Amino acid sequence: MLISNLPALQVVVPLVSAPVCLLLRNPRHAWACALTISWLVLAMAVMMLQQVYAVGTLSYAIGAWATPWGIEYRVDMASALMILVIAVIGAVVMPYARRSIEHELHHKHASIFYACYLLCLTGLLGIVVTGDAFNLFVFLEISSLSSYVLISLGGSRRALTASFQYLVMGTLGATFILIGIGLLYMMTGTLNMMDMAQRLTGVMETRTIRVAFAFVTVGVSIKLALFPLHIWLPNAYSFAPSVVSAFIASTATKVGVYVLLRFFFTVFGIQFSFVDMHVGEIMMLLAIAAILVGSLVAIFQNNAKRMLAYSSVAQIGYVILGISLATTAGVSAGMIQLFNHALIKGALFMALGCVFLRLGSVEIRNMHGLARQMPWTMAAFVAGGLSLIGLPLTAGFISKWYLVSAALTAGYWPLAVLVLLSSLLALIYIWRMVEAAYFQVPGTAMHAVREAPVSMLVPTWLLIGINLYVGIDAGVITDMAQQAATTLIGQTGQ
Amino acid sequence: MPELLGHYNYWIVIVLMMTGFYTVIARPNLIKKVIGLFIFQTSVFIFFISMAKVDGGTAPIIEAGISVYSNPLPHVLILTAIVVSLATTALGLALVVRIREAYGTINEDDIHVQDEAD
Amino acid sequence: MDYLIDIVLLGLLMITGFAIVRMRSLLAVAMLTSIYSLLSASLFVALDAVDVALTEAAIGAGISTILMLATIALTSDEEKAPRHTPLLPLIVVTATGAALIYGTLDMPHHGDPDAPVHHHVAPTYLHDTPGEIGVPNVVTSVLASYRGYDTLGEVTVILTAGAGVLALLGYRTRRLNSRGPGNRQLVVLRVIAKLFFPLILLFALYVLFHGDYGPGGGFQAGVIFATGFILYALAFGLGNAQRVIPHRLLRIMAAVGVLIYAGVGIESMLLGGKFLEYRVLADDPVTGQHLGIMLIELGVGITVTAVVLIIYYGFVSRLHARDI
Amino acid sequence: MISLIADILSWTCLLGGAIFLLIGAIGVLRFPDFYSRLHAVSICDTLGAGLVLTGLMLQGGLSLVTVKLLLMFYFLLFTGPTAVHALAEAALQSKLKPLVDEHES
Repeated sequence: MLISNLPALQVVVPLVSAPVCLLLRNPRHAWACALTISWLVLAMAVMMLQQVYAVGTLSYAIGAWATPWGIEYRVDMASALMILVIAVIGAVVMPYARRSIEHELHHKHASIFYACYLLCLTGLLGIVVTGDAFNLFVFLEISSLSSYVLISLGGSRRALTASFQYLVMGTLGATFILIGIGLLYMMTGTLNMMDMAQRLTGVMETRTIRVAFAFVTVGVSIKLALFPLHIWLPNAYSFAPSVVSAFIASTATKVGVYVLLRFFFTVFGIQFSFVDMHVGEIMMLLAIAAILVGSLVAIFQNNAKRMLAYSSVAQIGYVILGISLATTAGVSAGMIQLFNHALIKGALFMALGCVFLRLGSVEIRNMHGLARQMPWTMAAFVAGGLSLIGLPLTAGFISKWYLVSAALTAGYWPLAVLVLLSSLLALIYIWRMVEAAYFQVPGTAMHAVREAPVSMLVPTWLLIGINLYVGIDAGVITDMAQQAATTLIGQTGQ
Repeated sequence: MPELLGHYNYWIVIVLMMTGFYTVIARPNLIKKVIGLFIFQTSVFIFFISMAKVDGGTAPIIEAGISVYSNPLPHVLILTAIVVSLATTALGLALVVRIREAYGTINEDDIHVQDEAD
Repeated sequence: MDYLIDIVLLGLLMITGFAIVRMRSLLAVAMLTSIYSLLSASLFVALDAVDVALTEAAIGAGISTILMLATIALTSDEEKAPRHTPLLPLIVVTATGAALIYGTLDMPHHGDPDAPVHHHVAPTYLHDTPGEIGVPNVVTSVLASYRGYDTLGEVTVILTAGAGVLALLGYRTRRLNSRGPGNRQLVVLRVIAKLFFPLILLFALYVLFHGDYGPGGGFQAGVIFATGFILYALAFGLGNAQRVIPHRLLRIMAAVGVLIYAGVGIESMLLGGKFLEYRVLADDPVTGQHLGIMLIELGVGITVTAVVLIIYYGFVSRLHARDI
Repeated sequence: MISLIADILSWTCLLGGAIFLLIGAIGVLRFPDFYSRLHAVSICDTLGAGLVLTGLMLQGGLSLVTVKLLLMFYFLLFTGPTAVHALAEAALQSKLKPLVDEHES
């Protein structure tokens, strides 16, 4: 029963536990509930991955209604990989959350926080597992609404405006996607994505489908914070509670990328998306702009969280750059970067959460000499930073390596130069932190600062550990990413 | 006549959508923004329901002696979407209330000025 | 004739929409928004979407308007003129609108029975519902059974909104005025509220259980149920409404509704079916479908009632706390 | 024959109702202050809506629809005046003075 219902359980288990969490008044109990569920989700994600390896794409008909009449859950390699990313981050963030939340949130908000976290997890997993276009919209809204709540729980008043800005832009994006899905449904008469792809072949030439493509692309681009539409992201990441920054920064935008991949490759097909609509060229330009602008702006930030947020804009640029090549190598480079960046950004934001717990601030000028007081935290930050820059033996190196070689194979050598150049920029902004923490004389207030608690350090270092492991033995990840890319691109043949 | 006006319904709905969209992005007042979102979403609902209409059909409730029904599927989708729009509106307005308490204003430009001063 | 009604309603919608953009008094804008919603509900009736019309009227014109009015009361009524000329927004909006109009050119005509929408998935619902589900209202059968999972998602969305408002506005019991506003002025309102309160609840139950046969269902019923309590709170003060249906209970109800819904799905898995496969719930598949739909509609109704009231209490308790 | 009479009666009611609604609307626009406008509004609720509903009942004949229309009529009879009363009360409480002719006072 467990195995056959796995795709449904993957989403339903966190969904059911969210209202339970809301009922638990004691923050400890709510936390324990969220923790157990996160680990359960991870266990299921691993089982699902094994299943996909063993039998190929899984299809699950909810309510036993045959597709396209009912809603289908469909798990292929790309979705299994995404589920794994989300589940790993969720499982690592939760043990970390208890101390951080006790410190940053009023205790009466704690159970609401954990409930919203579980809802966000549900939404993100639902988006990835579903094979139905409208169901995707519903779960997108679950994840978005819960992340607005999570961000607004950040202590300062600017968290409120950040959340409101995200709400307005996110809802506009979701409505654009809804219009796109409506147009697609109008021309095909179906909502199931595989069925839609088949029926689209007859109406590919119509102007309606082109507009549908444009609307879906713009809507999803808002969600994944592609360059000119990224303005909600820096505020949202900077003012959210630390746990939320770590969780959302490493999952939400990634899921946006996944949705984009689904629509480009599975629904519209590579021929239409990249040859007829020239989305590859547009995406490449935007990605280059994102990488340069994001990295440059990050250098001038005084708030470390804001700096990482702008760096995220740049890193999303790398992912999109890989995808815009529209080759198997490019897409798998994008997927590798997606996985690695989730690990790196999660670890970096968690390290900053430790800093915030002890220091009460993440302004770089307050961190002078911090490394002496919090050696483990700062070491984790440096290790994550090196990975962000892309030094050999870190996960960041692997993704940049694959990206550069994909660009070279596709004949775009300037892109390789761009990647190297932006690594230099990353070096500069990471160096600013290192310089402040290691080489500046600490102020008198600094002596009272202690190392972060073990319950927060261990999860942070766990992510760093995975990071370094991937840097040394990348085989597992690259294998999965290549399979995922082949599945995605292979579907276009139909 | 129908040839010319076959899309009149959609065109008006598009104008309505853009009215809401404009209100969201051009008005600095936060309540006005939420209202703009509401108008935008409601207009998209009209768009969906318009595509479900079949000439000469009736509401999709099966009755003896009736053979032409309008398409029930967009109705179902929009029922879901209406509830989503209520959720967004409620959350947006709650945020507006809190922002007003924290900043003393609900004008985006004024909030921006205060944020810069921080 | 049909087209005439269409055109008139769309024209009125356009006028209302432009007025909403132009007006500066937010109170007037909120009322116009309510009118906009009511007009679109009328248009939905003209377009045969009776279920949607009922929901739009209850949620769009009813609850949303109440929330907007409460927000305006808590903030301010006047909108300042924007500082810069809205050139960029105008360009963006024009471009988007032009793109959409370009997209309409290849669309099937409005009301065209040969459109692809009416030929692939939808006819099966109309054809199979009587035999497979056994309810005449096809919208209910698709909503609750064929695409029941979307509806579970929708209940989850509303739960999220409830949790969000709880986190943002909380609920202030301490300084609540239990007597409500001045007694003498409200005599008429109170008598009428007393008269109508049970009727509204009765109507909500009718909408809930009659949803299989006519327009209606869990959402609409939940909203109407909540409206009854809102009327009660308006006439007798929030303190008294709080005594009838306490805030703590609402939080439990909101969670329980979702659990009932998901519980039906899990039960069907335990009985050897797929998630939300109602037909395994009873010996006879059609009875199973009936049972499943009834239970999930109940779950939806409970959650929606609770969340709408949580949201209302959240806004209004702030209003009280500020007045005193 | 009966149906013809019913049709004529119902259309008379519908048209009459429409005219009263129009009058009410004009009144709201033209009257000088809040309280007199309320006076104009109330005609829409009672005569306007009442006549339209009666006309529709005549169209519906003896059926479930007519019962529902009757219920609506009953609802409107209660809610209309209550709403207007509540509005006037609220206006009075917020110290809105009725407009009085200067010469007479």
